[in-house]
Amino acid sequence: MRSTKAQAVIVRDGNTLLITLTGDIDHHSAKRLRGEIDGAFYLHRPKRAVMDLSRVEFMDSAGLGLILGRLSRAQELGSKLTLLSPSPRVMKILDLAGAGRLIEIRQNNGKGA
Amino acid sequence: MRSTKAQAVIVRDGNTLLITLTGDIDHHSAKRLRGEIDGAFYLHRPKRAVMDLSRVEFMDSAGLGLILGRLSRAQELGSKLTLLSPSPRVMKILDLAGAGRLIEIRQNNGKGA
Amino acid sequence: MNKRIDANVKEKRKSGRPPEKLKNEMRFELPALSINEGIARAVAAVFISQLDPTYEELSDLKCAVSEAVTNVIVHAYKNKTGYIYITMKISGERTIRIEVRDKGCGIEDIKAAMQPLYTTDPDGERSGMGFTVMENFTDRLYVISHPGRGTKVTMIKTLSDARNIKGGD
Amino acid sequence: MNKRIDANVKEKRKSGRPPEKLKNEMRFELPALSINEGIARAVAAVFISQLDPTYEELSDLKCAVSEAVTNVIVHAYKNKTGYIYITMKISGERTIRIEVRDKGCGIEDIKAAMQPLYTTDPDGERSGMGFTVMENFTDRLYVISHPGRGTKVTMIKTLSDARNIKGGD
Ligand SMILES: Nc1ncnc2c1ncn2[C@@H]1O[C@H](COP(=O)(O)OP(=O)(O)O)[C@@H](O)[C@H]1O
Ligand SMILES: Nc1ncnc2c1ncn2[C@@H]1O[C@H](COP(=O)(O)OP(=O)(O)O)[C@@H](O)[C@H]1O
Repeated sequence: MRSTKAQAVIVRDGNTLLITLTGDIDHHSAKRLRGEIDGAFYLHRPKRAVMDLSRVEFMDSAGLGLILGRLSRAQELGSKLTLLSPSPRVMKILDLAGAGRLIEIRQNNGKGA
Repeated sequence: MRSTKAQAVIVRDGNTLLITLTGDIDHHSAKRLRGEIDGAFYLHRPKRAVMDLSRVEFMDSAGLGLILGRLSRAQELGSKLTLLSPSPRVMKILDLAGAGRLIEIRQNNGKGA
Repeated sequence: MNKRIDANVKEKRKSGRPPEKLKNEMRFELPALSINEGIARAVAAVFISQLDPTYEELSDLKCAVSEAVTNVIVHAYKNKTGYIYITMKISGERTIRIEVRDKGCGIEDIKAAMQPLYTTDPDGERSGMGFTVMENFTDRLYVISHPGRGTKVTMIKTLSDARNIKGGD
Repeated sequence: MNKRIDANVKEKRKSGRPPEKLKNEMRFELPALSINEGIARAVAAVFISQLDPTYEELSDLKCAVSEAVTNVIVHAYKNKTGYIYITMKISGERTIRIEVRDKGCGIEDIKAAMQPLYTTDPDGERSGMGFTVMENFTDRLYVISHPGRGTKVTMIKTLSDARNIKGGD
């Protein structure tokens, strides 16, 4: 039951930034992840950004704040942000804020992103 | 980090009683395990009893009390009690009480008990 | 839960072992540091696990606790130091009551604060969804606050009976 | 740990991220029920885990906490009800101090009580090895007791630096 350290693994592939979030996303970890992700946005100014949520183990409303904050950042830089494969737990939080109307959410069924 | 429910799985094989302990052995669980094991001792009055400790996940001095108490019970009924494959953690507790001088301890190296 | 339902539950359990009525409780306190968000919800999970909750129930409660605790860290004490006080109590058959208290700045307008998307911290990227999560992930939510003296958030949830009927103890 | 060793530790860490000095603490209390033996050591494990202990260190501390808590449940309150009060504090670089208190019957002769195999409960199958485990599994053990008013057991352990040098944060 120990909380798992959150990480953002960020890979650029051509015009796309792939951001894989892992571990527990809460206010404590979001502070750090925000800086890491925004750094990559400013450095690469990607056309598209995909945030893979399939490996998030815990997320509360601070994760929502992190995602919506990155959506603003992406829009500011003219990038299109897509969320990939949120678990049912993460989806429950996204749904509470109606995030599906603000941001594209795709499920990856093993056929590549 | 949740504590795992302790269990005693007791099997009679001819003159031998095989007692496999699993989970967390503390004062809380030892109370119950004691009754279950003694019940089998009185029922079967085995010549030999083997207590397999390889699957014990946690044990404190209450487990020592449980083991030494069963040693008395075995001696009372003329049974020979052997301990099988304690983990290094369990061995550390057994060593503190010098249990190796009171009771036979065998490591099972996969060649059968 | 009314008497009738309670009686039903007891009926169903007759087949298995008699239910040990759990009347446990736990109190704990931690400094209002963000590292303690993860610690507080892990401790809550340890305590709640004695009721053998479903994965969904445990996850919901961990998340609700995380929201209440984070609010204390983010909003209650601002630049001062202070503590988070948490009490968890089991009552009835399978009801858990969780209180998260602070001695911080308090909330001026609780009704406004509980509105979805309402936040007093737009720069910090708070989503304003904390109370909405707590409300949706528990059966009942009460908020009492005295400006300048602190806030108490109480969450109550009755767990389903599924595991017990399936028959562990 | 003297100054010289502290300086060494800081040297080694320069290669990685600067160490955040952890000054965390936690207080909790539980009723003296035997189901809370497992809960108390799991909660202790959650708190201690922030220091990234080795498996051996964590297991030793869980066991020491289990002994102290069980003693409160078995010996302190006899047939009365009462609470177990636990405080955990991190200080210095990696030192953890754990206090387990009760308001129970107290210990008349602490020196005798701490002898290996000494127990006042021969029928209950206590091994008399509780204090011996606490002593062997921690760096320091202090016992203060006032007959009729209660007992306080303090355990202190400094964790090795291995994990930090290997370089997580
Ligand atoms: N413990 C508290 N102490 C003081 N103010 C609080 C506390 N909890 C919540 N609030 C206030 O209520 C508002 C709404 O809280 P919440 O719904 O959790 O959203 P968020 O935390 O994202 O702002 C906060 O922005 C804050 O002004
Ligand atoms: N918290 C306590 N309150 C009262 N008596 C205690 C407490 N802890 C220990 N004791 C006394 O000290 C004795 C030795 O304790 P310990 O070494 O843990 O062995 P055991 O618990 O197996 O008896 C106990 O038998 C009991 O008489």
